[in-house]
Amino acid sequence: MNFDYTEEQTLLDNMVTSFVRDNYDWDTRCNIVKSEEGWKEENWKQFAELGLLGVPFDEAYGGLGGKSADLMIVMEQFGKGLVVEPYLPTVVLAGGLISKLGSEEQKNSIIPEIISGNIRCAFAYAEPQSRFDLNDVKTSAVLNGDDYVLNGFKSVVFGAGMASHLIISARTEGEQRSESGITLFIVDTKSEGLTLQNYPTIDEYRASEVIIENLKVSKDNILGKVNMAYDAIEEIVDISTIAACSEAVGILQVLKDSTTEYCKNRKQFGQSIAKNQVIQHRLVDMMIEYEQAKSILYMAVTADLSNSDERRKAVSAAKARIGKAIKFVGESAIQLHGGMGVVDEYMVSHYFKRATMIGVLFGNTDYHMKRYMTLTQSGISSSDEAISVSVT
Amino acid sequence: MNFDYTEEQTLLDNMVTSFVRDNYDWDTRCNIVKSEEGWKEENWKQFAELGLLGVPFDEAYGGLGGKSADLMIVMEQFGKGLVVEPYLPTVVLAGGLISKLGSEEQKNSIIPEIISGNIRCAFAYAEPQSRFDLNDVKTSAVLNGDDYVLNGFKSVVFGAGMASHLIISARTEGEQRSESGITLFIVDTKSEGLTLQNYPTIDEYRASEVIIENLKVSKDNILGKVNMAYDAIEEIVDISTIAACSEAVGILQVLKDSTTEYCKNRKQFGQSIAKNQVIQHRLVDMMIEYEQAKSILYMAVTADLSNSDERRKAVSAAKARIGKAIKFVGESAIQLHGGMGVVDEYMVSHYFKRATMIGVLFGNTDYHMKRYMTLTQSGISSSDEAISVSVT
Amino acid sequence: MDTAFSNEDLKFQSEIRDFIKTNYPRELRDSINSKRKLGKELSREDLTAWHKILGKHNGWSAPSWPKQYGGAEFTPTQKYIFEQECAKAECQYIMPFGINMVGPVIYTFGNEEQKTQHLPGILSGEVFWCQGYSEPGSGSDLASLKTSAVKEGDHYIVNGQKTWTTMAQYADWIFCLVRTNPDAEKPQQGISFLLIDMKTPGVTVRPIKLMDGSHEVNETWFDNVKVPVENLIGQENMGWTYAKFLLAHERSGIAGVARSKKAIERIKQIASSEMSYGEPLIQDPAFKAKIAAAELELSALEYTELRTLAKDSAGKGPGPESSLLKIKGTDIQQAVTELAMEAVGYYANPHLGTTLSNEYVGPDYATNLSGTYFNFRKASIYGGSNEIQRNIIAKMVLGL
Amino acid sequence: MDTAFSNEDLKFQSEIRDFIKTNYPRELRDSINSKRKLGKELSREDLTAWHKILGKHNGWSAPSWPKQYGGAEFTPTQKYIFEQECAKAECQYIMPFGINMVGPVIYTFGNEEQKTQHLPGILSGEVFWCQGYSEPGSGSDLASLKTSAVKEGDHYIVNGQKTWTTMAQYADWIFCLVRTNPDAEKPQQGISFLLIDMKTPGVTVRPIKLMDGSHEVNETWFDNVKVPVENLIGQENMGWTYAKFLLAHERSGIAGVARSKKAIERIKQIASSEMSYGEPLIQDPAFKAKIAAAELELSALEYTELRTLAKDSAGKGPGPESSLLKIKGTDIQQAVTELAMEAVGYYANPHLGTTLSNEYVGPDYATNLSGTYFNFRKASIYGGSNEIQRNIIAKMVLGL
Repeated sequence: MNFDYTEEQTLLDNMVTSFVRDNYDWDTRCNIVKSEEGWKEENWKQFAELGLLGVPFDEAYGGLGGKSADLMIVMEQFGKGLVVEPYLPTVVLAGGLISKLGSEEQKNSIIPEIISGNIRCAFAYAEPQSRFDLNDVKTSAVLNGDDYVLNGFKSVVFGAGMASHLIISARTEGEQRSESGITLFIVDTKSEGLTLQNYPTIDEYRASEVIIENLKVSKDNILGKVNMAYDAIEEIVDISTIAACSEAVGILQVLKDSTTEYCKNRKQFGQSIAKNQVIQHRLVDMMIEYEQAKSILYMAVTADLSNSDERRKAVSAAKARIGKAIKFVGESAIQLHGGMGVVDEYMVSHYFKRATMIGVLFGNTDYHMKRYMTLTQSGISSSDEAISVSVT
Repeated sequence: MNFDYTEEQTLLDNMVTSFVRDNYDWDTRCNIVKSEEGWKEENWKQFAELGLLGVPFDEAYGGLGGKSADLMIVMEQFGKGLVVEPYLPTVVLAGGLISKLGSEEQKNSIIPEIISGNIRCAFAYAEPQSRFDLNDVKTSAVLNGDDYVLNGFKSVVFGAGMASHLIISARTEGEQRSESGITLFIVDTKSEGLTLQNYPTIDEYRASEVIIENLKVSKDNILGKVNMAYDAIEEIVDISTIAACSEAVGILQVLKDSTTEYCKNRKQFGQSIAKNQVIQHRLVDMMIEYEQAKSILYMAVTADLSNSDERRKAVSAAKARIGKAIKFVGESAIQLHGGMGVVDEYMVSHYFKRATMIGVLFGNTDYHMKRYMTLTQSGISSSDEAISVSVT
Repeated sequence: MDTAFSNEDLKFQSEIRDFIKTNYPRELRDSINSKRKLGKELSREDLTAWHKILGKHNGWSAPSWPKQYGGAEFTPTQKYIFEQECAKAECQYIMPFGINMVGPVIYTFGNEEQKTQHLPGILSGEVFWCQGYSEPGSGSDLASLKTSAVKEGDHYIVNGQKTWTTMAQYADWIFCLVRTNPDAEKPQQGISFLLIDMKTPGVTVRPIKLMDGSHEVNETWFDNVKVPVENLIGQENMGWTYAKFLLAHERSGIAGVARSKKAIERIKQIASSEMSYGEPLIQDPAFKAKIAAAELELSALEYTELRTLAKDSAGKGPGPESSLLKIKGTDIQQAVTELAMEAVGYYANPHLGTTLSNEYVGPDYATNLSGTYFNFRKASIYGGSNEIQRNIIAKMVLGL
Repeated sequence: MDTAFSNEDLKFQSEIRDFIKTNYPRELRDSINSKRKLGKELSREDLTAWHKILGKHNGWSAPSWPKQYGGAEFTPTQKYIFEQECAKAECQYIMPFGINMVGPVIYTFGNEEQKTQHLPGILSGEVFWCQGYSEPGSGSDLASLKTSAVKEGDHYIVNGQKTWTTMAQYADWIFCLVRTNPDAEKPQQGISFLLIDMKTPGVTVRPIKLMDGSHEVNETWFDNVKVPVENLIGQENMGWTYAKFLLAHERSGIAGVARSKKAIERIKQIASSEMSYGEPLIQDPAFKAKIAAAELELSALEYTELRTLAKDSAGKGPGPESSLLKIKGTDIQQAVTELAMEAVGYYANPHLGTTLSNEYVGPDYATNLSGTYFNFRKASIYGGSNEIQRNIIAKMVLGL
C-alpha cells in the first residue's frame, strides 16, 4: 500500500509544476482570460512539446498510455495555476471518447493530431432541458442517404470556441430520455449548419451555445456504433469527472494555503487575525476538508475503473464529497479574506469561482449524491440473519 | 402586534414558576424519578389546587378555557424544571381528545374528574409498526353484540402506568393505513384484557407497552363517531406537539443559560474557558438557536389553529425547526460541559436527554420536515407569468 | 400575545399597497430588474427614482424620521408593514446612506444650519450621499482609521483614503470619520465626523470591481481637500460617539426577511421549470429539503424580528440583539442566492453582459444567478463581519 | 500509487480470517453483544478473553510491539488488515491501557526489571491496567495535575485523586502521572510516571455513572499510598516526556473506520425493517441521504487513515495529523449512533435493564440505541476534546 508517485509520475508532476510556475504567473493569466480568445495558443504548443497532450492516449497512437493517476497529476497542477486552456474538453473528454469509440482509422487520423496540438475538440452533450442527465438528448439525427442530418441545440459546451472539431451526441432512435438510441458524430466546427455563440463563463473560461440546423454529417464521421453511445459517454464523463475533481483538489490546496498565509499576515486590532481562535479553527476545518477531499480523490483514482459499478460509485462518491469541500473551503476562504475576498483584483475570488463552477460540472453535489444512493442503497432489504447485535 | 403576556398569563406563569422553584428542586426531582412510581401524587394534587389541570378545558366543565399560549406557559416552565408528572399525556393529549370528541355526558363525567386530579388518562396510539404515522393502526375492534372486542398492541404509551383510563385507537374498518375506519375507545386501565408493561424511559419518564387481548368495550365508551376519529387525533396530536415544543423551548433556555454560566466559571489553563473565542461563538450560536426556536414556537402559538392547513403547516414547521435547535443546543451544552456533561450526576445531561426525546415525540425532525414539504410544495407549478426578475 | 394586525394597521397596509400600485412605475421596476439580471450597473436615476416619489408623499421616504424633520414617523408595526409591501411589490430599496445613516446624525447632533442645508435634499432624494468609514487595512477595526483632518483657519485640510465607499460614483456628498487628534490616548478618541462635498477639488473616486464584475464600491481619495469648519458635526473629536449612535440607530429591515421570501418564491418557480433525473427539480428531495429549511429559518427569523420590533415599540430598544438579525438574515440571503444558482445547473456558467459577450444565452431566469451568489458573499463580511457580530453578542448579551 | 494489497498481504489477511474463525468463541461474541445491547456492564472476563487468546498466538495481542518484547511487529498494512478483520468479525476490542499505552512506555523507558515484571502480563492479558492521568478540574489542562508523590526512603507516598479512570473497577495496576516537584518552574516539569498496584492500601475506586447509566469510568483516590521507588519509570520529574511519547505513539485505529462501517451496515438493516410514511425507512430520502453522507465521510476518512499509515511505514511518522483522525473519527461515530437511535423512532425511549424494569420491550435491535447515542457524546470530549485537537493542528500543522 503506498500513495507515492512513481518516478515517471514525479517527472510529470515536476514538469507541469514548472510550466505553471514559469509560464502562468498571475498577471499572465489575467491577460489571457481578458483576451478576445480567452486562451493562449502558445501554451497549447508547449503542452504538445512537453507531451502533456498525449498523457491519456495509447502508446500505439503516440500517447503516453497514462492512467487516471497521471491525469490527476496534470489536472491538480492546472488547478493550482487556474490554467484555462481547454485540456479537459479536448484531451480528457473528447480524447477519451475518440479512444473509446473511434475506429482504427479515426484513431490513427485524430489522436496524433490532438497529441501534436494541431487540433482541439470539444464535446457537445448538454441541452437546455437535460441538466446533468446524459441520456436526455433531444438533438436529432436522421439518416438521409449516406448522410445524417442533425438538428438541435447544445448548451454550455466548454472549449467549443477554441475547437476545430465537435463531438455531438444526437438521438438516432428512441424517446428523449432513452439510453439507447444515442449516437456520437464528430464534425468540423466550421461545418455549415453549425452556429456557435461563444461567451465567457463567470469563472473566466469559455463556453458556447451550439445551434445545429440541418447539419449534414457523413456516416463515416460516426464515433462507435449507431444508437450505442450511451455507455461510453457515461464512462468517459466519469473519467472526466475524476479529472475535474483533481483540478478542484489543486484549487482547494491553494485556497487553504493562501488563506492560512493571509490570516497570518493580516493585522487587525493590533495583531495577526490568525490569533483569533475562531479563525484558527476555521482554518483547521478547511485543512480537514481539503485532506478529506484529497483522500476521496485517491479512493476514486485507485478504484478499479474497469468495473463499471465500482467506477460509478467511486466517481459519484468523490464528486459529491469534493463538492461539499468546495463549498466549505471556498466560502471560508472568502470570508476569512474579508474585503480582499470579494474583490476581483485579488486572486482568491478567482479560485473560489472556478472551484464553485467545477462543483456544477458533470453534475453537482446533490446530483452525484443521488446517483451514489441509487447505486448503493437499492439492493438493501431486511437481512435473514436476525439483527441481534448492537450498533457500536 | 405584541408578544407580552396578558395579566392572566403573567399570573399563570408566576404560579408555575413558583411551583417549580418551591416544589421541584433538583434533589426532589431526582428522588421522584428514582422512585418505583416515577411521579409524585402530591404534586398532582397541587396542580389540581393551582388550577393547572384545568387550563385547556372549557369553562363549562370547570376549566379555565385557556389557549395554546396558556399551555405554552405551563409547559415551558415544566420544561425548565424537568417536571415528570404526566401533564402532557393526561391534560393535553387525552384531555384534548375528550374535549374534542366526547359526548356531553362523557365530558361532564370525565373532565371535572381530570381537573380535580382524581383521574389521569393516557392515549395509546403508536404501534410497533406505525412509527409516527397516526393512520397506521392494526389494533382491531370488532363489534360483538353491544360490545366491541379489541385486540392488538400499543407501543410506548407515555403516562399509562399512572393513568386510571386509557384512550385506545383501534381499527373498526379499512386497511391498516387508511385514515377512515379508526375509532377511539376509552377504557379503565384495570380492565380485563389489558396488560401493561411499565418501564422507565432513557430520560427518566415512564411509558408502557400495552397488550390488548380480547378487551371488551361497551359502545358507550366510544369517543366520537365510529370510524371517524382520525381528524381529531391529528388535530389533538398537533396541539400536543406545540405543548411539547414549549417544553423543549423551556429546556433549551436552561441548557443555554447554564452552559454560559458553566463556561464563565470553569477555569482551565489558568483562565475561564469562556475566554476562548471558539467557546464564545458556540455559546452565541446556542443563543441564536434558542431565539429562533422560541420565535417559531410563537409563530405556531399565534397561528390560526382552527384552520387545519395552517395548523398542520405551523406545527410541522415548529417541530422540525425546534428539533434542529434541540440537537445543536443539546449537543453543544454537553460538549462545552466536557466531562461534567457526560455524567449522570450533573444536571445538564438530564436536560439534554429530555430535549432529545422530545425531538422524537410526535414525529422527529425528518418526519415533520417531510410533512411540511408535502403541505407547502405540492401545489407549485411553473407560473404563467414569465419569471423575469432577478432573485435578489 | 397578539400578532394580528389592528384595524388601523390593516388600513395602513392597504393605503401603502394602493400607493405603490398607483405610484411605482412598472417600467422602472422592469428596467431595474432587467439590468440587475444582466449584471448591468444601475444608474443614479434607477437608484433614486422611487425615493423621489416617496419623498413627495408625507415623508414616506424616511419612515423613521420624526415628523418635525419631515419624516413619516411610522410606528414599528407600520415600518414592518411598509417594508413588507415594498418588498412584495419589488420596489427598489432606498439607499440607506442619507435616510438611515447621516440624516439621523444630522437631526440629532447637527446645528440648525446643517439641518436646513442637508435634510431636505436627503428626504427628497435629490442629494446622493455615501459613507466614508472604512480605510484600506482597517477592516473590522474601524477605529484604526488614518485619514487626517487638520484645521487651518476656517477649513479642515483632509488627506487620506477611504475604501468600500458604496455608490460613491454617484454621490454628491460623503460623511466621513476623520482623525482630528492623532495624539489621543485611545484610537476611538480624536475622531471627528465631517461632511464633505464630493465636488471639492482633491476628491478622487476609483472603482473597485467585485468578483462578479459589478461596480458597487469604490476607493475615495482625499488629497489636501479643503472642508469648511461649518461641515463638522457636533464637537471636534467626538465623532466616534456619533458613529456608534448611527450603527445602533437603524436596524429595522436588516434581516431582509421580505426580500428573502420573495427570492424563495422565485426559486420555487425556477425549480418547477428545471428538470432533474426526469422530474421537475422542485420534486427532487434534496433540493426541496433545502428550500424548506430556508423557509423554516426565515419563518423563525421573521418572528425574531417581530419580537425585536415589539420590544422596540415598547421602548425597550433593539440593542445588540440586532446582531442576531444581521447574522441570520445574511445566512439566509446567502443560502437563497446559492439555491438559485444551483437551480439552473449548467446555466450558472455564462457570464453575460461583459465586454466579451453581447449575446444572451440560456433561460431568461438564469442570467446572473451565479454572479448574485458570488456578489452576496459580501453580506457576511460588510457592516461588521458575522464573526464581529458574534463577538458583540458574546460581550454585550452573554456578558463573556 | 498503489492501494491494492500485495500477495503477502492477502495471505496474511486470510491467515487472520481463519484464525478468528477458529479461535474467537461465538458464545463470547453473542454474550458481549447481548450485554451491550441491554446496557449491562461487561465483566473483566468479557473484556479480556479475546486478548488472552491472541496473547497465546505469536504476540498478536500486541500488533505494534517489537518481536524482542514478544509483540507481533506487524507492518502498518498488516495492522490495518488485522483491525479490519477483527472489526468485521465483531471481536471485542483489546483494552488499550496495557498494550497501547503503558506497554510501549515500559519497553522504551523502563529498566530490565520493569520489563521482566510487567510486559508478560500485559501481553497475555492476565494483568489489567488502567490510566491515572486526569484529575478533577484538570480537564484538557493535564499538566495542572495535583496528585503528589513525596519520596520517603525507598517509597513514594502518593496522595490525591484521579478521575475518568476507565475500567479501574477491574484494574490490577494503574500508571499515574504524579507531581514529584511542586516547585518546578513550569507545570509540565516536576511530573513523574509511576506504576501503582491497585491492591496497595489507600487506593479507593468509586464508580462514576455516565448519562446512559453505564459504569465505565471511576474516581480513583490515593490516601497515603506507599509505592516502592522501583515503580518509577525512567527519571524522576521526566514524566511529561513519557506521557507525550505515549500520546504520540499509538494512533492506529483511532479513527474507528472498520467499526463505523459495521455500524452503518447494521443501521441499513434496521432501516429496512422500520417503516415510515408507509415505506421502509431506508427509502426515506432524508434518512438515506444521512446514511450516504456518513458513508462518504467514512470512505474519505479511510483513505486519510491509509495515507497516514503509508507515511508512517515510510518512516515519516504520523505526527499531529492524527488529531484529524480523532476529530473525524469521533464525528462519524457520533453521527452513526444518532442515526441508529433515529432509525427506531419511539423505541429510542425505553431504558431497559435498570433496577426499575426487568422486562424487555420493542424490537431486539432497538434496545439501548439511545443509550449508545448518549454515551458516545463522550467521544468528542475524551482523549483531548475535539476543540483541543483543533488547537493542536492549528499550532503544529498550520503554524498559527
